[in-house]
Amino acid sequence: MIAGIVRRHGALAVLAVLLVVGGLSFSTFLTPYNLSNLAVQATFLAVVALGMTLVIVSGGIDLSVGSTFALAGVLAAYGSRWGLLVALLLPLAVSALIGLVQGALIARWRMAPFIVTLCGLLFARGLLQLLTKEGSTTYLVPQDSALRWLGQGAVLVVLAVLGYLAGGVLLQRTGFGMRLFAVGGNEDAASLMGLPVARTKVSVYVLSGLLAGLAGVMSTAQLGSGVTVVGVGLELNAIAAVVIGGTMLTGGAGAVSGTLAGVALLAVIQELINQVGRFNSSMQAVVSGAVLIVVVVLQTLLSRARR
Amino acid sequence: MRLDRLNLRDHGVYLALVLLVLVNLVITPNFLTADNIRTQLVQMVPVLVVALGMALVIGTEGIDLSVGSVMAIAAALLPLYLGYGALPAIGICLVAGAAAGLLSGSLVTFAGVQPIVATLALLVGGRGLALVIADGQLKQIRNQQLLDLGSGSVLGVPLTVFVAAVLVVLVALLVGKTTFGRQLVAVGGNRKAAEFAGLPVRRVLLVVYLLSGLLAAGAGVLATARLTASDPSSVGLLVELSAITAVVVGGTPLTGGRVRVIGTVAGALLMQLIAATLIKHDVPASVTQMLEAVIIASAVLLQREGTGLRLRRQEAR
Amino acid sequence: MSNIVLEAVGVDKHFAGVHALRGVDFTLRAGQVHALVGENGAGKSTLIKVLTGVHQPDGGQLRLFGDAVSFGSPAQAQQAGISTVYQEVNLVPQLSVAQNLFLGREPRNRLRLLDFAALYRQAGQLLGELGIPIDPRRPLTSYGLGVQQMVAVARSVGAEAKVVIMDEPSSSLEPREVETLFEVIRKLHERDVAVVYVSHRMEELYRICDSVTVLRDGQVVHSGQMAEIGRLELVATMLGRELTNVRTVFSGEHDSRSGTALRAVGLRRRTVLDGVDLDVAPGEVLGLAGLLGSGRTETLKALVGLQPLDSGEIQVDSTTVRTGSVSSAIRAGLVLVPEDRKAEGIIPHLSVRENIVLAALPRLSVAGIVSKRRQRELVDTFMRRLRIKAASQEQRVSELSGGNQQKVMLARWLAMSPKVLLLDEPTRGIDVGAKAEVQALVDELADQGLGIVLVSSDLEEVVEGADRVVVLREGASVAELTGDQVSVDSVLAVIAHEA
Amino acid sequence: ANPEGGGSSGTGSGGQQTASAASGPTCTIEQYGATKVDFKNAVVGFSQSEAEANPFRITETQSITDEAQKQGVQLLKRNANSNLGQQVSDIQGLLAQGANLLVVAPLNSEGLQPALDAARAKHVPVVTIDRKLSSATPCKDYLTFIGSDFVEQGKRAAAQLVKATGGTGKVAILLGATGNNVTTDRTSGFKDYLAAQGKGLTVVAEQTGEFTREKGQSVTEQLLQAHPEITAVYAENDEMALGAVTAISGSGRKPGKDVKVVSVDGTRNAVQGIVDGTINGVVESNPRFGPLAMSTLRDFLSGKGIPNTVTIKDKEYDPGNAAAEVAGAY
Ligand SMILES: Nc1ncnc2c1ncn2[C@@H]1O[C@H](COP(=O)(O)OP(=O)(O)OP(=O)(O)O)[C@@H](O)[C@H]1O
Ligand SMILES: Nc1ncnc2c1ncn2[C@@H]1O[C@H](COP(=O)(O)OP(=O)(O)OP(=O)(O)O)[C@@H](O)[C@H]1O
Ligand SMILES: [Mg+2]
Ligand SMILES: [Mg+2]
Repeated sequence: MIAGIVRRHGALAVLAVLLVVGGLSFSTFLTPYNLSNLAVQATFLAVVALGMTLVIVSGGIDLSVGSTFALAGVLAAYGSRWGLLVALLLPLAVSALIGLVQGALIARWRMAPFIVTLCGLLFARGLLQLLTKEGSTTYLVPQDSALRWLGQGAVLVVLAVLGYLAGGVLLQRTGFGMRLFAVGGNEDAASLMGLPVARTKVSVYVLSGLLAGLAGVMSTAQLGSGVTVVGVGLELNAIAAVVIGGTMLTGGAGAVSGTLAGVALLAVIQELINQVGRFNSSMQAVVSGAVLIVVVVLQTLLSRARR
Repeated sequence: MRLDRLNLRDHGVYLALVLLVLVNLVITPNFLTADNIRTQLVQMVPVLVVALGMALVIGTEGIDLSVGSVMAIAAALLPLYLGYGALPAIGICLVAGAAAGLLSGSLVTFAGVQPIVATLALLVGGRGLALVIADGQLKQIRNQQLLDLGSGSVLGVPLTVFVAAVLVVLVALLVGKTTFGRQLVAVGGNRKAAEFAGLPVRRVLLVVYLLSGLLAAGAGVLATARLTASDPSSVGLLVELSAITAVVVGGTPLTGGRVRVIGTVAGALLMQLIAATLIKHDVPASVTQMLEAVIIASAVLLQREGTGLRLRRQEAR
Repeated sequence: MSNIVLEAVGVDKHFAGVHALRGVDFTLRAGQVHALVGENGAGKSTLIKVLTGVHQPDGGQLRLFGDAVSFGSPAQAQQAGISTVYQEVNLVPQLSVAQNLFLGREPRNRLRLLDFAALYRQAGQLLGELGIPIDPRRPLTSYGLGVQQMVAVARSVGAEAKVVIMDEPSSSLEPREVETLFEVIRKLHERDVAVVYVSHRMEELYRICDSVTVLRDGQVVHSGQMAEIGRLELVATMLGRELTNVRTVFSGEHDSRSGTALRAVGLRRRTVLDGVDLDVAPGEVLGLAGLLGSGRTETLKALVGLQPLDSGEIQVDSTTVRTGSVSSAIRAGLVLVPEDRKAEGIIPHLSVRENIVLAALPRLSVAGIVSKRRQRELVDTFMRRLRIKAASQEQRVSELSGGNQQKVMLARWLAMSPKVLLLDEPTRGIDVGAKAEVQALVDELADQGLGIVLVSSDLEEVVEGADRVVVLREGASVAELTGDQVSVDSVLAVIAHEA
Repeated sequence: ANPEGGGSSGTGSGGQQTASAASGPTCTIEQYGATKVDFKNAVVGFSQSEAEANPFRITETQSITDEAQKQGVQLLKRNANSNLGQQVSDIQGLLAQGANLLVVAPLNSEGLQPALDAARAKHVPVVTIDRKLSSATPCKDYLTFIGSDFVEQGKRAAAQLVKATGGTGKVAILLGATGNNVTTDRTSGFKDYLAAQGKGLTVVAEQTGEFTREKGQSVTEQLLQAHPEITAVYAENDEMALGAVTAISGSGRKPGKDVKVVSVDGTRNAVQGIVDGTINGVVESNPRFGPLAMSTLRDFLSGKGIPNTVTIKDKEYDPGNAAAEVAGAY
C-alpha cells in the first residue's frame, strides 16, 4: 500500500520539479494556452495508457493498442457518414472484438501476451491498410457530423478525466480490480482460490482494446479525418507512461493515478525539449532517451528506498 | 534428444517450417535453386544474429528492445574508422555494442529498472545517437575488405552466412555446455532461488545484455557490409520485434528459464520464408501483415504449454 | 454413521510417465476428520487436486451428496462447497492479508463497491477468532511462511464450506499455531463440516483425526477408523515395510570435536535482528528455537549473506567471512537449505539433475565447460543416497512430490561438501520414512565433522536432533540450553517466558 | 520517410527552386484576414514532419534555416518525428511561443485541421510545403502550398523508363512507404502514363521498399528470383533504386543495361549512378524550399496576392545531362 503511494508520488515529484524548472526557464511554457494544448494532446495517450495499466496489473502486456487506435480512428471516420452512433459503435465494436480474440488466445489457449498482441499489432495495421486501399484513401468526417463536436479540446479532456476516475474506482474499489491484482500477483493462486482467471484476463484485454479504440475515435473527432499513419509506436509510449507511473511489469501492483502522472511527465519532457529548441531531431532523440533513463532510474530507486 | 521429450512443444516450429517449404515447392517458381536458398540465408543473417543475443536475454526473463538502435550505432561508427582498416573498425563497433549492452545490463541489474523500459530508453536514444554520429547521413562503403565480407563467399557459402553459422554454434555451446549457460537458465527459471544457490546473478545478467549488444553490433556490421552503405536511419528498424518473434516461435518462452538456440534459427528462417513467399507472390502489404500475424500465431499455438496449472515464475524481488 | 458428503470411486490419474492414482476409492462423511496419509509421492496431493477440480481424472467418478459431479476448475468445486488449503502456500503475496482472506467474496457497500472498512473489520475478527495477531492491512509478503500458512487456513475456514481439505497445513507451524489449527478443526467438526487432513506428523493425526486412508504408489492400501490402527502399524502400512526397519528419531548425542566450525557475534540488522550470537563446533548439531517470526530464518539468511548486516561478524573455521556476500559464504563452506523451497529453492523448469548440480557447477567444469558425465555421476550418488524418487535424472523437478523436492534441495548443498550446514525446516513436508532418512543423514553428517544448525517448527525434532539449543526472541539470542536442559518442556518454558 | 529518403553526400549548393508560372485565384492579406506584421520583426515557426535523417529533410530544414538567417527573421523549429499528434501539438506550441508566420511541412495530407484552426484563431498565415493538404482550402485553412506535383513526377519517371526500354518489357515497382500520399501519387502518375503511352511495358510486381535502401535491395532480390523476366525497375525514391542496383548486380545482371532503373528524387548518389551507367533516369524532387517560402510570406505581408498553389519546376536527370548536373544535386 505505502509502497504504492510512494511509487505514484515518484512520477509526480519529478513532474513538479520539471514544471517549476520549465516555468522559470521559459516564459511561454506555463501559459494557460500552452498547458491546455498539452493537456488536449496528451488525452489520447492517456486513454490508451489507462487500458495498458489494467493489462499490466493483470500480469500481461498489450502491444496492439497503437494499431487498434489507428484502425478505430479510420473506422470512426468511415462510419461517420451514417451518423454519430455508427461512428462510435463500429470502431468500438471492432476494437473490443480484437481485444476479445487476443484475450481468448491468451487466457484460454495460454499463449504469451507479448506474441499474441504483437500479432494483433500486425493484423490490425494490415486490416487498416486493406480498408484504406494500402493507405491511399482517407475517410473524412462530414463537416456537420456530431463527431466533430466530440473533438473539441474540452470534451476530450473531460472524457479522459472521467475515464481515469472510472478506472481508479474499477481498480481500487471493485471485485474485478481485486481479481486483476490477484491474477497479476499469482495466477496459480488466483486460480486455486477459485477466481475466474480466464474471464478476468479476457475482460482486461477487451477493456484495453475498447480504450484504445475510444482514443482512436477521439483522435478522429479532433482531426476531422481517419488518418492512417497515426498510432505507430504508441504502445511503447503507453508502456513507458505506465512504468514511469510506478506500475510493475511483473503484475500485481499499480495504480491509474501513477499512469496519469507518467503521461503528463512524457508530454512535459517533450515540450521542454521543444522549448529549448536547440536540438535537431537526432539530438532530441538522444536527449529523450537520456531523460527517460534518468526518470525511470529515479523512480525505481525512489520506490525501492522507501519501501 | 530423448524420445519422451519429442513432442510438439519443441517441434512446432520445424513442422511449420516444413509445411512452408512444401507449399513453396508447389507454388513458387525457382524456389529450390541454389541462388534462392542463398538469398534467403543471406537476408536472414542480421535478424538471426540479433535473435541469438535476444534468446539469451529472454532466457533470463528479460527483453532487449535496444538491438535495432545498437545496430544503427555500429553502422554509424563503421565508416568513421575504416581508415584504420576493416578489422579495427569492426572491433570499435563491437566494443560500442558491448558498451551499449553493458549500459542496459547495469540499468537492469544495479538500478533495478525493468528490462523493457531500460532498453526502450536505449531504443529511443540509441538511434538518435547513431544519427548524431553520422550527422544524419548515409555513407557509401568503399573499403574492399568490408565489401567482400558483404558479398563474398567460400565454396558457395556467402561469408555472412558463414559468420552467422559460427555464431550459432558458439551460442549453442555457450548455452548447452558451459557453466554460464546453465546459470543463465537458472536465473531465468527462478531468480530468487538462483540467488539462494549462490549464483552470480548480477554478473550473469550483465554478461547476457553485454552479449546481446555485442551480437547486435555484429549484425549492424554484417548488414552494412551487405548493403554497401552505412545507413543509420533505417538499419535495424523494428529488428527487435522480428528477433523476439523468431526466438519465441523457436520455442524459448518469454517467461525465461529455457533457451532454444536451434529453435531460434528455425524461427528466424520461418520468418524469412514467410516474408519471401509473400513478396514473391506480390501480396500487397496489408494482406502480408495480416497473414504474418496469422502464421506467427499458429506457429506459437502449436507449441504452447499444455493445459492444467502452469508453474509460474516467482516474483522477481 | 453419518451421511456421505464426498466420494471418489475408482479414480485414475496419469501424468507423463507417472501413474499417480490407480483406482482410488475415497469416502468422506459429514463431521468426520479424515486423515489422508502416505509417503512422499504417494498421490495425496494429486487426489486432493482431483477432488477440487484442479486436475481432471482420467477414470472413475466423483460424487457429492450422492450425485455424480465433475469439477472443471477449482472455482466450481468451491461453489459446490469444497474449500481447500493447498500444499504449497497459494496466496497473492503483494495483496494485503485481508484481501487474501476475502478475495472473491469481498464485502460490498450499497454501490456494489468494495467496503474496505468492513473488509478490515471482518478480517481482524476472523484472525482474532483464530488467534493470529497480525495486521490485516499489511501485505502478505511482509510475513513469514508460517503466518502465510495460517492465513490460508483462515481463508478456507471463512468460506461457508461443507468440506474443508487441508494439504499439510501444519508443516511450518509452531506448537502454539498447531493448537490454534486444531481448535479450528474442532469447531468445523462441531458444525458437521467434513475435514480432510494431510500431515506427516503422526502425533497430530492421532490427536484430531477419527478416520484414515493410506495411499501407497497411487493405490489405497488401508482405510478405516483411526482408533483401530496403531502408530507403528500405520507407518509400516504407509511405507510397505516391516516395522523393525522403521526408525523415526535421531540417534541423539553426537561427539562434537573441539574448535569452532562457525562463530557468529552480534548480528544486527535494522528491525529484524537485534544481536544474535552463535557458535557451532565441528560435529555438533545446534538447534535454533523461537516463536514464529522470532528471527530464525533471518539469522540463517544473514549467515549465508542473503541479508546485508548492519553489524556483526561471522567466522568459519576461524576465518572471517565477508557478510552480505553469498559467494564468500559458499566459498567458506557455509550453506543454507532454505525453508520456502518453491520460491527460494527449486528452479521449476530445470531437471532434477540440473537442480542438484546448480551450486556445484563451477567445480564440475573445466574452463567453464561442464562435464555431463561428472554431473551424472554426482547426481546418481545423491539420488541413491537420499532415495530421491524420480522417473529419471532428467525429470522436471516441478513434477516431483514435495518431499522429493526437499531432498533435491538437500542434495544440492551436500554436493558442495560444506563445512557448516544450515537447515531451515529440513523435514518440512517430508514423510516419516524420508524424515528418518534425513534425520539419519544429519546424524551422519555431524559424525563426519560438519557443524549443523537446525531450525524446525517441529520442536521435538529440534530437541531430539540437537546437542544444544539457542533460543531467539525478537531477533536476539536470549538463552542457551545444554545437556539435560534440552527437552521440549524446558525449551517451551524459555520461549513462553516472553509471553 | 518522406517525401523520402535520399542519397548521401551533404546538401549540394546548387539547384534553387523556381516556381512555374502561376495562374488562377490568388490570396491577399485582407482576404485571408491575417494580422499585419513587419516581415523583418516577424517570428517564423517551422514545423518539420520527419526526422532530419535523409538528404531531403536535411536539405529542406537547412534551406529554411539559412534563408531565415539571410532575411534576418527569427525562426522557431520543431520536428514531429513522424508522429501526427506531435505535429498538431508542435504547431500549437509554436503559436504558444509567439510565432506569427508559419511554414509547415505536413506529415500527412489530412489531419492537421486542429492545428490550422489554432493558427487561424490567432490570425497567423500558414504556408505548407512539400506535401499538399487534400481537403483543406487554400486562403481559408492555409495560405498556399509550395511543392512538387508528385503525380507529375510519376509520369515523368514513366516517360524516362519508356525511353530507356524502348517501350517494351516487364517492370517491377518499388513502392514507397504505405499510407503515404507521395507513394500513392507517384504510383498513379506512373501507371497512368504507361496506360496511355507505354502499353508495351507491363507491371509484374509492386512491393513496398519503404523508401529505404535495405528494403529496396532485399525486395528486388526476391523479385528477380521469382520473376527472372524483369527488365525494368521503377523505384519511387533514389534510395530504393540504389538498393535495387546492388541487388541487380548481385544477381549477375547489369543494372542500367539488362535491367533498366529509374527513380525520383535527384540525390547526388543517384545522379552519379546515371553517370556510372547503373541508373537510367532520375526525376528531381527539389527540397530547397527556403527562398521560395520566405519570399512568398514577404510578398503576402506586403499586400501582394499569393496564388493558391505554387508548383515548383523539378529538373530531370538523364544520361545526357547527368555528368554536368551531378555537382548541383543534393
Ligand atoms: N503435474 C505433474 N506432472 C507429472 N507428474 C506429477 C505431477 N504432479 C504430481 N506428479 C507425480 O505424481 C505422483 C504423486 O504426487 P503427489 O504430489 O500427489 O504426492 P504426495 O502424496 O502429495 O507427496 P508429498 O507428501 O511429498 O506431498 C508423484 O510421483 C509425482 O511425481
Ligand atoms: N505475529 C507474528 N508472527 C509471525 N511473524 C511475524 C509476526 N509479526 C511479524 N512477523 C514477521 O515475520 C517475519 C518472519 O521472520 P523469520 O522468518 O525470520 O522468523 P522465523 O522465526 O524463522 O519464523 P518462521 O517460522 O515464520 O520462519 C519477521 O520478519 C517478522 O517481522
Ligand atoms: Mg503433497
Ligand atoms: Mg522460518
